[in-house]
Amino acid sequence: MTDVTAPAVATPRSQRPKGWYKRNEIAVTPWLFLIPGILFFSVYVIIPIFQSFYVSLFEWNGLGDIAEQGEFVGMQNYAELVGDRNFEISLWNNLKWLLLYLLAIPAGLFIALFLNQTVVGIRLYKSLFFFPFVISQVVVGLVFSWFYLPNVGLLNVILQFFGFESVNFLGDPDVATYAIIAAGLWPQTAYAMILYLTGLNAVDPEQIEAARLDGAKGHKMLWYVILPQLRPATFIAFVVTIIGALRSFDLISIMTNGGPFGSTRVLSFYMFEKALSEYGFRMGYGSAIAVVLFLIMLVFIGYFLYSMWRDEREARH
Amino acid sequence: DGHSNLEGTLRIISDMSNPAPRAAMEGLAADFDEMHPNLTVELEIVDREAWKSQIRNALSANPPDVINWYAANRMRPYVDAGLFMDISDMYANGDLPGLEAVQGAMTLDGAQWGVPYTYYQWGIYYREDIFNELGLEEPETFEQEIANCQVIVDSGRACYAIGSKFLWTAGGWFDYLNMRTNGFDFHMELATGQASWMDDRVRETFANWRTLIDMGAFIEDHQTYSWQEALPFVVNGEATAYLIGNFAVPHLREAGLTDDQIDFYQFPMIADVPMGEDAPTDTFHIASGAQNVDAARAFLQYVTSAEVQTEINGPDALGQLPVNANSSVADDEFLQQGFEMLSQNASGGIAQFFDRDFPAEMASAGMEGLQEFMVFPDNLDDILERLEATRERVYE
Amino acid sequence: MPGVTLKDVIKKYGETQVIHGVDLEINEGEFCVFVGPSGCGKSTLLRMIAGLEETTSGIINIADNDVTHEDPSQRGVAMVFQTYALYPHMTVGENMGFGLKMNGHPKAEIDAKVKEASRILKLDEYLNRKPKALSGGQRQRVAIGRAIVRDPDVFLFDEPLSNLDAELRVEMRVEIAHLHKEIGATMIYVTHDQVEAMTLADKIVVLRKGHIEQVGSPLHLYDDPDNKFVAGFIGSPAMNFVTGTMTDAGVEVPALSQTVPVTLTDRPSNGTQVTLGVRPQDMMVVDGGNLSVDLAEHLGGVSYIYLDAPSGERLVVEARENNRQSRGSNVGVSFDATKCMVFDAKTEQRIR
Amino acid sequence: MPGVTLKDVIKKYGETQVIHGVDLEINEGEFCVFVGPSGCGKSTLLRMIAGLEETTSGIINIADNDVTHEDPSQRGVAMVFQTYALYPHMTVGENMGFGLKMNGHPKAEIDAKVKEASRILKLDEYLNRKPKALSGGQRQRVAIGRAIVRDPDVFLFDEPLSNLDAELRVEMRVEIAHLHKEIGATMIYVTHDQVEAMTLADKIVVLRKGHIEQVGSPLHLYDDPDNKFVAGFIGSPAMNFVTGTMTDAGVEVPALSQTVPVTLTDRPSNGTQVTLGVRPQDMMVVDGGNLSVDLAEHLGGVSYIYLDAPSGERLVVEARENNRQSRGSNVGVSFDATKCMVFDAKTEQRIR
Amino acid sequence: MFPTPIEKRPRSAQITYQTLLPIALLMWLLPLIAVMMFSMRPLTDFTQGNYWGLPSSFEMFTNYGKVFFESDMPRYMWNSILITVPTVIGAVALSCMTGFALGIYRFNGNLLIFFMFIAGNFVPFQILMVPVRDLTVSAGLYDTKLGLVLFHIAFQTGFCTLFMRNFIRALPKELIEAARVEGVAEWRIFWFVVLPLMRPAIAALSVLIFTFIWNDYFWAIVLTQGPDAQPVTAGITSFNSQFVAQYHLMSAGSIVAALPPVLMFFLMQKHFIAGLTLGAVK
Ligand SMILES: Nc1ncnc2c1ncn2[C@@H]1O[C@H](COP(=O)(O)OP(=O)(O)OP(=O)(O)O)[C@@H](O)[C@H]1O
Ligand SMILES: Nc1ncnc2c1ncn2[C@@H]1O[C@H](COP(=O)(O)OP(=O)(O)OP(=O)(O)O)[C@@H](O)[C@H]1O
Ligand SMILES: [Mg+2]
Ligand SMILES: [Mg+2]
Repeated sequence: MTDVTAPAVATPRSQRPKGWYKRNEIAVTPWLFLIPGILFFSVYVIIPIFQSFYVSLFEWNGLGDIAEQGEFVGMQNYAELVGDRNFEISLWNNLKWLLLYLLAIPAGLFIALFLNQTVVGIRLYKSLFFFPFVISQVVVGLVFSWFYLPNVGLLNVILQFFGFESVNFLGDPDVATYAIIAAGLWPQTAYAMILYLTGLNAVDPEQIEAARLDGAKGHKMLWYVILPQLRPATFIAFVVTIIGALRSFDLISIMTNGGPFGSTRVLSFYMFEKALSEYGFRMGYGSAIAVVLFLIMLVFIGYFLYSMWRDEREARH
Repeated sequence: DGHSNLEGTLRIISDMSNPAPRAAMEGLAADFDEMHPNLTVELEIVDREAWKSQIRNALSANPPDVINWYAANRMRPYVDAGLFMDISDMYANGDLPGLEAVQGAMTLDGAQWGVPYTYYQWGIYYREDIFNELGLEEPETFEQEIANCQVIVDSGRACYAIGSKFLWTAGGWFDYLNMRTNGFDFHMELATGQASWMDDRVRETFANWRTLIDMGAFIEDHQTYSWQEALPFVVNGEATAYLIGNFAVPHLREAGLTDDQIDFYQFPMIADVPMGEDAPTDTFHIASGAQNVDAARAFLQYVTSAEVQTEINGPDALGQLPVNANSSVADDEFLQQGFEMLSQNASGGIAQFFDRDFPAEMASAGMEGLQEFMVFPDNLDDILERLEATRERVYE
Repeated sequence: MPGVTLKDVIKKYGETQVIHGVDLEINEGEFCVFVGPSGCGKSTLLRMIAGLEETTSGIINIADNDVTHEDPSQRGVAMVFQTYALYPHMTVGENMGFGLKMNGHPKAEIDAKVKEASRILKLDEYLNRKPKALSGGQRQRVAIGRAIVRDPDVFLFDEPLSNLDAELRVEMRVEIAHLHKEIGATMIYVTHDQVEAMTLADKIVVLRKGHIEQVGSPLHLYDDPDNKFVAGFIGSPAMNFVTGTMTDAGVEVPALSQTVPVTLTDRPSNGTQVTLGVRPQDMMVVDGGNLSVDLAEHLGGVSYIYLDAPSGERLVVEARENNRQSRGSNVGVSFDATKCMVFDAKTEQRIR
Repeated sequence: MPGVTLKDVIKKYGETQVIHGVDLEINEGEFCVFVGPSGCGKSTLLRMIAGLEETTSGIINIADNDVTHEDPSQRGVAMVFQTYALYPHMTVGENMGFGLKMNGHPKAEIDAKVKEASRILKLDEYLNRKPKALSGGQRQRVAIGRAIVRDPDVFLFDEPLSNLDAELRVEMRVEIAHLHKEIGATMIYVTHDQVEAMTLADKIVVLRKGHIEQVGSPLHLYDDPDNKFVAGFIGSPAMNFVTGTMTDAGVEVPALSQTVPVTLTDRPSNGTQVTLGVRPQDMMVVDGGNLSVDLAEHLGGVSYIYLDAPSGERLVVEARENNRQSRGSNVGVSFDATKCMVFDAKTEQRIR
Repeated sequence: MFPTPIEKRPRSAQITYQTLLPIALLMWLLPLIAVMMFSMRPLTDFTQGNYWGLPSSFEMFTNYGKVFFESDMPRYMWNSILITVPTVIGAVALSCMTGFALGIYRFNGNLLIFFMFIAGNFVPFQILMVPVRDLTVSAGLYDTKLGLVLFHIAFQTGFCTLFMRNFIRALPKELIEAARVEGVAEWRIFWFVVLPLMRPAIAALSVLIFTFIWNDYFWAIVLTQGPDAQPVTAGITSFNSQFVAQYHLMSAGSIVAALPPVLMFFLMQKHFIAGLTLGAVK
C-alpha cells in the first residue's frame, strides 16, 4: 500500500462527501414513507380508540365540550351495563350473530364445490353467485325486508303456496334476529364462496391425484385431503365472518331499526342508538358499549395477529 | 320596514322533506329571499326522520342560522346545551303578535327558545263509506267505540290501522287512552316523572287498550310497518280507521280516497275527565351560533306572521293549523274540524305528543314498551317494571 | 404375461394428439425408463398407465387385466410424483398409511406395513414429523414409502428426483436402484436425466413427439442407436455430429479434413449426404490439425476440450489426462473408425 | 494492490455468527469462486462485498479503498443475482441502462454503453423486449449485461446459473468463461456446482460454516487438498474414505484387508487412527477380494461400481470399460499408493 | 381438480348439473330478482295487491325516470362518486407508501407498526364513532364530503397497508438490491421499480375500496346529513321516505344505488377477486 491520498484521486466515486440524509438514507426513508399513513391512521383510528375509553367514563349528552358539559362518573356506565336488559339482549343477539354467521363458511364451501367445474358459462355463473357481496348492505336490507313482508312478501307467498301460515319474519321478536342473520348470510356466503373457489384453485392437483390413487373419493377426499388444504381460505373466511358479525349494523338499522321492541339489537346498533340516534344522548354510555364490543373483538384481533406473527416468524426461517 | 336592509346569507336547515311541506318550505325561502334583495337564503332540506338524530351535529359545528325542530321537552337537550338562542325578548317586545297562545309550548326554564310555525290535531280518521255501509255512527264514548269496532271486526276488517315500526304511533294511542282514562293532568305527571308507571291508573289505561287489542281491533303485523306503510290498509278498506295526525290526510287523498270516503272524529270519551288532545307543534329555532341573527329573527317573524301562517298552512301547502291567532284556518273539512276540536273541545289541555312531552330516554324506552304491549299484552307487568326503572333513572 | 402392456395407445386432448399409437411391453419386475425431450409425452403416457388420464383409444393391461377404463385405485399401481405430493397436514406415518386407511384396512395392519416401509427407507425417526420438517430427500423417501406400503404391482415414478440437488440426486438414485432390487416390483420411471436413465433402467424407452423412437437396454441404446436422435440423446456429453459425404474411401468429412474409412453393410451410394457421429469419449486430441481449441474445462479426473472446426461445427473431446491445450492453438482429433456411426442426413436413420 | 481484500471479516445476525473472521485476497482480474455446502456463508460473504449486508467487523478493500461502510453503489461493484432480478416492466435496453439513467448519465452515453454490452452478449435483437419474453439463458445474459454496462471493478455472481437447465447451464458456463477472458475484470462467483467451480475458477475458495477451509487453483485443490473436507468436496464422484491405522508398513486398512504403503514426510506415530482417501478415478476393480459389488452404474463411456466393505464402508470405483461385475460378487480394488491421501482421523487435516 | 370434473362423469350427471345450475342461481338471486320485478311495475299493482302476478303494465322507464328526474338520487350518486374516487386515490397512495416502507425495510418496530395497521383495520367502527364524529364536527368538516373522505382514507389505510405490504413482501427483494447496487436513490426505487410492479395490486385494491366505500352506510349517517354531502346509501333511506310504500320506486332506487359497484365488479372481476383473496389470504 502506498500513501493514503492517492486513492482519492484514483477513484473519485467512493470518496464523495455526503449529506446527512444520504448517509442515513436506508434508516430514514421508511419513516418518511410511513409518516403520512401513520399520521392519518393515528388521528382517525388509534387515538379515537383511546378517546372512546375516556368518553366512556363520562356522562355526556354529546352536546358541547365533554370537559364542560360532561360529568365524570368513572366506571358507573359499565356498572349500569351489567344490569341493562337491552345490553343483555344485544349481547345475546351478538352471540347469535357470531355463531350463525359462521354458517356462511360451510354454505360458501358447498356452493364453491358446486361451482368448481369447467362447463361453458361457469364464469358467469360464478360472478352472478358472487353478486350479493358487491351490493351494499343497505340494499340487501331493503331487498330482504321486502322479501320478508308479511303476507305479500315473496317468501310468504311461497310459504302460503306450500300451505304454510304466513310468518311475520321481521315482526316476530323470536324470529326477527334470525331473519336478519339470514339476510346477512346471503352476501357473506358469497364471500366465503369466492374464498373457497380461489382456495380450490390453489389445491395442488398432484395431491388430488395421489389421493385418487390412494382410493380416496367423494366426501373422504373432501375431508381428508381437500379441506386441510383449504385451511388458509377457511381461516380468512372465519376472520372476515367474525368481523362481519360483530360489525353488523346496516342490516339491522335498515330492516328493523332494532325492533320489534328492541329485540334485534346488537351491541353495535345499541351503541349507536344510545349515543346518536333520535332519542340517544348518552355518549358515555354508548362509548362504554363500544368498549365492550371492542374488547370482544380484541380476542379475535389478537388471535389473527398471533397467527400472522407466527406466519411471519416461520417465513423468516 | 327595517328588514329590507338585511344582507349576507341566511342558512336554513329544514326537515320538511315530504313533498307538500317541502314545496311549502321552498316557497317560503324563495319569498323571503325575494323580499330582501341583499340577502341570500340558503335552504337545505333534510330527511325528516334522519334530522331527528342529525340536529345535534348540525348545531355543533358551523351551525346554520335557522333550523326546524319540535316544541316542549324535545327542545330540552339543545336548550340545556345552549345550542338554541333565547328569543324571549321577541315575545316580550311584541315582535311576534298573535303567538301568545302558543308561547307555552316554546317555554323552557322560563324563557322562549323558538317559534312554532304549524300544528295539527290528532284524532281518528276513518272510512266514512264503510261506516255507512255497516251502519255505524261516529262514537262519542268508549263503549260506542268498542261496539262499533265489534261490528267492524265481525265484518272481517280491522278497526285500526297502525304502523308501529318507528314506535311513535303507539305513543299516540297511549296519549289518548291515558288522557281519556286518567285525564290530562295525570298524563303530564307521568310525562314529567312525577307519577309512577306502577300506578294503578296506568294499569287502567292499559286495561282499556287491552280490550281493543284482545278483540282484534288493530291490524296484524303493525310492528313491521311504518305509519305510511299502514295507510294502504285504510285505503283498501282492510282497516276502517287510523289514529293519526292530520298530516295523513294528503296521503289518503293522494291514494285515491275522496273526502266522501274519509272523515274524522275526536277520540271518544272514556272516563269523565276533561278531554285532552295531542296537537304537536313544529317549530323554528335560531341556533345560538347563528351568523346572521338579524336575518334569522326577521325570518322567524316572517313565518309566524298572520298572512304567512294562513298561506303555509293552507290546504295546498302544509294543510295544517296556523299558530297565529290572527290567521285563518283553511277551508278544509279536516282542518276546520280539528281547529274547532282544539279550540272548543280540548278542555283538558293540549299535549305535544308522547315523544315531545316525555324526556328523550323515557320516550324511547316508553314507546318501545308500548309497541311490545301491543304485540304481547301479556308482558305488561314486565314492561311496566322496566319503564318504572327507567323513570327512576331518567328523572333522578 | 404379467407386467404392463400397451396396445396402440392413443391420447388426444381435444383435437391435438399427444400420444400416437404406442405399443409397449414391460415385463414383470422390469425397471423401465421413459426418456425424451420435454413435451414428448412421457408424463402423459405414465399418467395414462396410472389411470389419471383417460385413454382415448387402445388397451392398457396391467398384470394381465385390461385396466384401460379402471379407476386409478383399482389398477394395482402406485405413483411417486415429481413434487412428492405429500399431504402437508399429515405426519409421515399418516401419509404412508393413508391409502390403506381409505381402503378400510385395519389399523394394526396399516401400522405394520408403515413400519416395514419406514424400515426399508430408514424413515423410522421421522414418522411423526410433518413433511414440512423434512429435507427434500426425506420427502422423496416418504413419497416412495407411500407407494411401497400399498404393495402395488407396478410403481410409477414421474421425474422423482428432479427437485433434488445434484448430490442428493445421486444418493437417491442409488437408493431407488436398491429398492428395485429388494422388492422386485415392476417399475416405470420417467426422467429427462440421462444418467438416471442409463444407471437405473433395464429397459429404456426413448420417446419423441408421442412416438417411441427406440426401446432397449441402456447399453444397447448407447452402443447401437437406431437413429441420430437416440444417438444424440443417450450419452453425455452428447455425441459429436459432423456432416460428410459418402465416397469410395468412406465418409469424407470436411470439418475434419479427413475421410473416415467406415465399414457399412448397407452402404449408401457415393455422394449421399450423411452425418458422422463420434462420441467425445472415443476421440483424442492430437497435435497439429485444422481445429482450434476454444476452451478446455478441467474437472480434475477428466477434461472436456471444446474444438471449433473451420466449417463452424463444434466438437467436444473428453480427455482423461490433464493435458493443457492453450486457447486458440490448432489441433486435430484422432478416433477409431469402427467406433463411428453413420446416419442418413435426411431421414436421420442409422446406416449400418 | 487492486482487486478485493478481506481482513478478518465477521458477520453476525444478532447473536449467531455466520462468518468467522475471513481473510482473503483476490487479485485484479482474477476469477474467484466461492464453493461450500449450503448455508456455509457463500452468499453472505458475497453480499458483504457488495455492501448489501453490513459487515459486523473487519475491513473490506476494493481497488485499495476501504469500502467497509460504503454504500453498495459507491463500491464499484456490479452484481448478478441467481434470480436475475431484472425489472419486469422495463425492456432489456432499459434494464441495462437503468442504473446509469438514475445516476444522471446523459442519454447518448447510456445508449452507447448499452449497445456495447448487448454486442458482447449478442442481445441486439432483444433490446426492445421485456424480460418475460426471453428464455432463461437470455435473461441471465441481460443480467450480466446490466452489470457490464456499469463498468465495475468487480463483478459479483451469486449462483447465476442454478436456475437454468443442465444443457443451458453448460452453455452459459462457457459464455461466462469467455466473458471473463474478454473484459478481464475481477469476478467473484458463488456456486455449489463443482463443475462450474472447477472449470471457471482461477482461484477457488472453499468455505465451511463461515470459515475458509482452503484457497487455491482448481487443480491444486484437487491434487493437494489440505484436509478431508476439501478432498471430499472437490472431485466427482467424491473421494473414497476408509479408516486405517498407521503401522510400519504404511496404513493398515481393515476395509480393504491390506496395508497401503504410503510415504509421508510428516509421518504420525504407529497406531494413530487415520483416514485414507483415494479418488474413484484412481482405483481399479480386480477379481478376488473381500469387497462385494453392490451396484454398477453404466453410463456408456464410464461406469461407477459401488462396493461394500465388510466393515460397512462404501467405495465407488470409476471404470472406463463396460466390464460387468455382477451384483454380490466378491472383488478387490487396486490403486497406486502414491495417489492416496492420508488424513488425521480426528482433526481431519491432511498428513503429508 | 376437486370435485371430479363433470365432463368426466356420466352423461346423466352432466345433464343434471347443467339443469341444476340455472335453478340454483335463480333461487340464490330470488330476492334480487323479486326487487327487479318490483321496479318494473306500476303503482296500481301494489295498491291492488298484485305483488307477484304479471305486471299490469310495464313501467320500467317511468319508474327509473322518476328516480332520475324527480328525486335527489342523481345528487346522491354524484356525492358517492365525489366521496369514493378521492378516497380510493388517497387510500391507495398512502398505503403504497406505508406498504413500501413496511415491506422493504427492516427496522425496529416494523412488525409493530404493521400490526397496528391490521388491528386498527379490524376494530369495530363503533368505538371510533363518537371521537371521530367530534373530531369531524370540531374541524368544521361535519356534513362535508371532505370529512367523509378523510376518515375513509385513514380507515382504509389499515386494510390497504396490510394488502400492499404483503404484496410488496412477495416481490423479489433482489430487485431492490439490484437497484441499490446500481446506486438508485431509495425514493427512486419506490417510484421507478416498486410502483410499476404494484400495478396489479393497485388495480385490485382500487376496485375493492371503491365497492367498500360506495357501500358504506354507517359513516355516511354518522358524518353527513342531507343531499349536499350524503352518499347514495344514506340517500336511499330518505329517498324511501320520500316514496314510502311505493315499492316500484323504492326498488328502482335501490337498484340504481347498487349498480355502480356491480358494474365495477363485472368490469374488473379479476382484480376484484384478487383483491379479496390476496389481501386476505396472503
Ligand atoms: N391438459 C392438456 N391439454 C392439452 N395438451 C396437453 C395437456 N397436457 C399435456 N399436453 C401436451 O401433451 C404433450 C406431452 O406432455 P407431457 O407432460 O406428457 O410431456 P413430458 O414428456 O412429460 O414433458 P416434461 O419433460 O416437460 O415433463 C405436450 O406437448 C403438452 O403440451
Ligand atoms: N437474515 C438472516 N438472519 C439470520 N441468519 C441468516 C440470515 N441470512 C442468512 N443467515 C444464515 O447465515 C448462514 C449463511 O447463509 P448463506 O445464505 O450465506 O449461505 P449460502 O452458503 O449462500 O447457502 P446456499 O448455498 O444455500 O445459498 C446460514 O446458516 C443462514 O441460515
Ligand atoms: Mg412430464
Ligand atoms: Mg446462497
